[in-house]
Amino acid sequence: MDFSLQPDSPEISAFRQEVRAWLAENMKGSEHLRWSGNWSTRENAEEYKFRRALAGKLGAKRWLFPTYPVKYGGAGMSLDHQFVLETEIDKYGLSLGSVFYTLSRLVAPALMKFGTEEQKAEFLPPMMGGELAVWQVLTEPQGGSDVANCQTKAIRDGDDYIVNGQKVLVGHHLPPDFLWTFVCTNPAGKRHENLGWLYIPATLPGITIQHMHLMMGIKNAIFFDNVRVPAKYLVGGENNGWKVANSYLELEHGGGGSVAEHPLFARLIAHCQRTNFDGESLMEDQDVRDVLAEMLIDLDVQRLMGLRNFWHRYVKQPHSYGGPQFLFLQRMVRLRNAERVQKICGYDALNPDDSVHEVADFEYTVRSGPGWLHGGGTLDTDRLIIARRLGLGRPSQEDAPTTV
Amino acid sequence: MDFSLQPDSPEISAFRQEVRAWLAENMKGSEHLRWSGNWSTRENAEEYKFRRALAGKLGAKRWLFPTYPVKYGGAGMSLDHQFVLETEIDKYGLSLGSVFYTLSRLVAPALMKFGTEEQKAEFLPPMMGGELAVWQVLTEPQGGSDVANCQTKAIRDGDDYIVNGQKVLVGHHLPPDFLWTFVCTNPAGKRHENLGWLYIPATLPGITIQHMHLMMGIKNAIFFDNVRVPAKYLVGGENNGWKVANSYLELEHGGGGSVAEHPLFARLIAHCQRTNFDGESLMEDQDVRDVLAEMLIDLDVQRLMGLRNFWHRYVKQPHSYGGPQFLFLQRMVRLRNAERVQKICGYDALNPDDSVHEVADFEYTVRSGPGWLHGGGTLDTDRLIIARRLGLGRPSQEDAPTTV
Amino acid sequence: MDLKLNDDQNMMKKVAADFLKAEAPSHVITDWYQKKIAHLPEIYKKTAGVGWLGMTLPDEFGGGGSSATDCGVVFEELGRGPLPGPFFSCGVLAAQILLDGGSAAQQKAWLPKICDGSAIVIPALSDDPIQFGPKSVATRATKSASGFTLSGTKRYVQDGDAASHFICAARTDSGGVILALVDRQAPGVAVKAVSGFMIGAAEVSFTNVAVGADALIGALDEGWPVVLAALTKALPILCAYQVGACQEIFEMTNEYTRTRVVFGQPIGRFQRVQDHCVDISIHLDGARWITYETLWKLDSGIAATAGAHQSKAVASEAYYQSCHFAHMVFAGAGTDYKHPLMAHSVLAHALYQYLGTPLFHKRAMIDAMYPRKTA
Amino acid sequence: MDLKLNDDQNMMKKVAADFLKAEAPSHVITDWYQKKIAHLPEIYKKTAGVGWLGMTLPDEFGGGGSSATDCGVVFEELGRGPLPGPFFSCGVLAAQILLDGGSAAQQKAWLPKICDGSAIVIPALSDDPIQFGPKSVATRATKSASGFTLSGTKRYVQDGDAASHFICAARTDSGGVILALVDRQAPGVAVKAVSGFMIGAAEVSFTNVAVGADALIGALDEGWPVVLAALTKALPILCAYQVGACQEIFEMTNEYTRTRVVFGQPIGRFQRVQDHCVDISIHLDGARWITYETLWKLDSGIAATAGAHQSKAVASEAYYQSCHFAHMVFAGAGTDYKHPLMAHSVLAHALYQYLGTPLFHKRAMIDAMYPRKTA
Repeated sequence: MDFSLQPDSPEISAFRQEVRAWLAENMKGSEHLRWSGNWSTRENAEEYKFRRALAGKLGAKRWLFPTYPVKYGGAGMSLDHQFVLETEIDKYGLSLGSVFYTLSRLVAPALMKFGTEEQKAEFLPPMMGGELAVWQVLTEPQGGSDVANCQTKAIRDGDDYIVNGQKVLVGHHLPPDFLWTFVCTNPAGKRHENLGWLYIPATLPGITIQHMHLMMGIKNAIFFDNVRVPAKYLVGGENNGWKVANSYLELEHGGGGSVAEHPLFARLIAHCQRTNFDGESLMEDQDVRDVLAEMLIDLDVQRLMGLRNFWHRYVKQPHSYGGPQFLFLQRMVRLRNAERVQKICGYDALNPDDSVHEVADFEYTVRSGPGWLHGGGTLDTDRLIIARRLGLGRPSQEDAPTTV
Repeated sequence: MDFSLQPDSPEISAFRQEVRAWLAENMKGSEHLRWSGNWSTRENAEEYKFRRALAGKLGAKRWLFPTYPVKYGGAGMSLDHQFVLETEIDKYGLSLGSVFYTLSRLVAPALMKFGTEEQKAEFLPPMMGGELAVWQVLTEPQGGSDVANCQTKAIRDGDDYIVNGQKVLVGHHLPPDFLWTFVCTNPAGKRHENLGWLYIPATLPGITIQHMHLMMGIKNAIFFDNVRVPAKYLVGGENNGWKVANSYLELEHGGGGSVAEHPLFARLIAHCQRTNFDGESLMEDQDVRDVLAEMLIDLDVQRLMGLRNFWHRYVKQPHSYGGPQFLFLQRMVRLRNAERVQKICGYDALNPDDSVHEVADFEYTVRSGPGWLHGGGTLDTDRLIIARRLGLGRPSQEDAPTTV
Repeated sequence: MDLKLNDDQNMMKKVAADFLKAEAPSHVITDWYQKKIAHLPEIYKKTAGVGWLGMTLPDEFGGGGSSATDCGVVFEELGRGPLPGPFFSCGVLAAQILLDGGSAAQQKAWLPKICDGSAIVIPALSDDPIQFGPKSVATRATKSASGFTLSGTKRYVQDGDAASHFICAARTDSGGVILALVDRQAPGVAVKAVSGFMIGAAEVSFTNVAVGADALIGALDEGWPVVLAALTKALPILCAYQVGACQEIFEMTNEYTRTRVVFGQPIGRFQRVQDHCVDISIHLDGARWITYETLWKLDSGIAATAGAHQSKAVASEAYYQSCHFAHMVFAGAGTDYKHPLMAHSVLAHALYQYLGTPLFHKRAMIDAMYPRKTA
Repeated sequence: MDLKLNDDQNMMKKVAADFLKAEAPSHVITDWYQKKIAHLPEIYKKTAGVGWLGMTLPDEFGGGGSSATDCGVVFEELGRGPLPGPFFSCGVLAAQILLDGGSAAQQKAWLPKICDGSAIVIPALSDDPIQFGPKSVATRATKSASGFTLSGTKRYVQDGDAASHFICAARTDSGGVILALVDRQAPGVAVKAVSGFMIGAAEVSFTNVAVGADALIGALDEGWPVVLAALTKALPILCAYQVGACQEIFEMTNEYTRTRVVFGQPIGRFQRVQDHCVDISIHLDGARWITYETLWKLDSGIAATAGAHQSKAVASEAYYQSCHFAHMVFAGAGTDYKHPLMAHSVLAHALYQYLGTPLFHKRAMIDAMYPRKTA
């Protein structure tokens, strides 16, 4: 086995130097924005602007989707190059996914697999160039975890679909360019055979976006009121949305894997080293050390499961239950870490004021513990999927869909 | 509210003095047998003999079933008298139930409610006199938690039932006088309407009892091979067994309540006070104190839930979900305490040798944590019943059966 | 033994429930919490009228002379709201500190004002954001000609912004702790709102604040034992408030399992959803019975120090965890600040810290029962 | 990055699986555990033939020169049994102690014997039943004319009864710890079986046992650092054994959810049963990947002390908890000593203690990463 994330062929070493220098240059002056617990931790314009700009610069270098074909905006590079990019940007607490403020990371692969040549040519270059903010728009108020029970209707009318319905709990504090969504294209059709995927310009008439103020920050409700979407934006063909979803959602559900180190632990160590109580550094306190030990174990297990899934994805042998297992663990670890941060920092853990300690993200960690118990499913649906993949109580095991 | 277990009318005070003196006299020389984690902790003849003899003596004084009618072997006393007896005997780590080595404590109430006058007259006096060891014989290898799926057949043949089948996981290391069991009296009948309760003399021809060596100690498999049981021993009438079960099992399933203090905590404190590591008593060790604090909280919650259920039972207002909630909690607390005892005592917690420390029961505590995760159901069926009693996902809540 | 409420208590419970229904129904409270409104002066005044401020104080001071259990019954209902305001911090804890440690003159001057709501006295004890206890008292009390000069910052004072006066814990030059009654309007006192994932806390700073010798509650350098004694009597009432909150969460969650339909059936038919509710039930009932047994001990003259610490550990943990389990059931909908669960979720995080975390109180419980040789 | 086993490792894995199938199938192992048979001399000898004793030792001593990962792969298969015997305690840990701390003469004398199974050297380190570590070394080593006289009792020595020799940790008059190689047949050495809810432990007492100066492994009073160094290399292999055990439990539990029918359907259709399996999966995979990453670090010359402690904490906890979750699924049937789960359940309790509990290793992990200023 080899857990090393640093391939060391001369060519790759040179590329790593190049990436490292480029990042150092382009991160200059924005070090304080290195990491947030999530896109929307801070909800300030400065961070948004910085990240979108960085995505654009990375995209211009074709480094956002390095292994994708050149003609679509990728660089046609090897998996080793992607490792380099992921691991180097991870040092800034970012990832190729999280610089975006968009879900292109999930959308582009699905377009690659299911899009027509025309769709690819139109959508992929600006997306891989980091120019677009795309939101995934999935959850409906009635459906909740049951995404197949989609009530947003898209009825064919000439060259358009007329879309009506509502989605909730999506996006963040600043508006998107495109929406990527599940619609019911055949209300009379059978479950799982009546759905379509649509790629919808966010500026079309009839779309209203309203902020929702949530525990984790701002998200949105989106209303579609007779929105005319060109039929050519249907991805994967008529009534084929569930198939698109299947390979696509596995990515969101943990199957994509990750090479990231979670920055929370290092930040907390730094905090404990510089904070005293009763004349002694918190790092010398046995209670604090015990909490840190538990946290480190959880984060290491999470890191390794992410790494495992990443590896399985890229050798094209999807891990059967690895995706939902990672997601389930991640939710539980986030919840436990929320409590741990409060145990270590006390009231300060509830306070996002930067002047208290440099780490605004601690407060985000506390509220995102319970806040992110759902999102792309719940603890309960994660376990439902794991059970199917393990074939518990069933004669056979369900395969993980091949991710895109 | 009044949580006091000591009623203090002059009559009751005098009775308490009498009980206290009687117990002091009759426990003399057997103090080392005061408490075991369970009937079968020690599995030695001395303890068995002592407990059976004590049950006989208590029975002779009509103190085993103090509130029951005199004609059946009770004393016709008040609930206050029963409190006195329960609380005084609890000081020896025993209870009116656990001195028995029998399940008469569950059987007698059911006989009182469902038995014919003839059955009561025959069975109750020796049972309330503490003379009989009665086993509950419920679980079948195939049915497991699904007790209604009873495969042991009892087919009417003249004045007898002919019983064939097998029960498992019952009793203890020394044989019973009677078996109290669920049988299928109408194999063609509908589920829940095809069952009967039988009271079976254990010495009838065709009954074979085989030891099973389990984590928690010795239990048994019982085989019925064309056993002829007089039909007059059917309790509750033809095909009425599920109704008997319903009110009866609530008692086993926590609804009976308890006034007991769990002796484990006090024993563990004593152990920590007399045990040193690195020159200091374990009681001075912060880790040990933290574990003890968690244990105390769990045991206090368990005690209070038992007290609540006891009170609800005796005021004849059964707590809707209290029985299975207590049982579920008890199983989880037992599991956590098993781990806690090992954390405090280390390897010694795995060692039942009396010479190591006086507390043979610690080792029993460790193995009964996982060992007693089932018995009268499982964690999973406990929660199933709680959910029904709470009416989760249902238009109405199921009542707890009135206990007997 | 009798584990039910008596008729009077059932009446008090109903009065409180009706009060909330009329003055502070759930959607209104939800809105207050979203707007971080932690004190409603008008409602606070009205509760004085119903006799909920200083409920356990003797008649002579304008109190209700109620038992701890009576008071717990009322606070349980308030917790269902959860009604925000300094009901506990002033009406129970500060009142108790003054009753236990105040001079006759102080009692006569302040307790009636607490009872009629004209003074809101708020304890400002710990300076440190992490730990509760005498070690975290860092505000200095320097001896002056007429008394003491106080300097320091209490980073998180629950209900600090509602205060008209503070009971400030401060450390003297000899290392002891004093309690001083300080007028919020006194020169050098500053109160700053604290934002974040909590409610009701404010930063209270004392900059060379002069207090007279008559401002001292309790003997010189013997302030902390006064706090401890008051906590034993007060904490179980705060716990009853948290029990009520858990009860409310339990009921709203159970109800949701009946009405919310996903995958074609009410979600309460799914075992996983059921188990979240079961977990709440255990936290709720554990907190309930530990709390009420402690209240009974207080009313019966039985030693209750360990029980009070135990109650706080169990009830704060129960509240915190019950919110988590409820979030598992409500999922996205429950994270919206428009949802009634959010008020609880935010408050539970603050009360987890308030007057000591569960770990602090577990240790205090064991220490009360089995004092350490080496202390 | 490459997270699969290589061809050689797959082969080793198959050889080990076949060995177990032939020599120690599950029902036979179950029977051994019920009878408390913790060492099978014939099987032990056979494993020497396959090269599993001293697998990681250099060729020159008769070892296999295998990587830590190779050795882990084999031990994972043994753990599936769980095959009893001093494979780890002697073949890995004692071998490593001698390799790290032994003189050239000692290595030459003992390592080949460990590899061919003719000597079974068992570390006897802690005296205390609770804690592991240098503080729990209480056996005295009194200076004698020719070396030392050892006196004391090691209450729980894993695989103690299988030993031909012991590596005894003892405390000298200066307070340091020495390691001494002691013949089991030496006058004053007594081995007593220990019964109870565990397997493989024996009480080993030393009553005025004379050892020569040449019996010392490592420098005078510098014995414990030798143990620590050896643990870093050895523990991950014990962890791999526990990972195999968890894997076996996971598979047998999953299979049972398919074949066991209650309430008219396979129990695996019940969400509660599914969740017990999910919980096992997390413990298993956590232990697996932490362990294999640490093995990879050892093979790659990357500092692995913290990782070794972390592995032991995680793998022992995983084994212990996986048994609990499996018991929730198997219920009554799984508590019968005739059921294969029981061997695991008993062993997991013993390994939880062996060479330090999870808490001990969590602290050692953090201490290795962030040394305390005050130590």
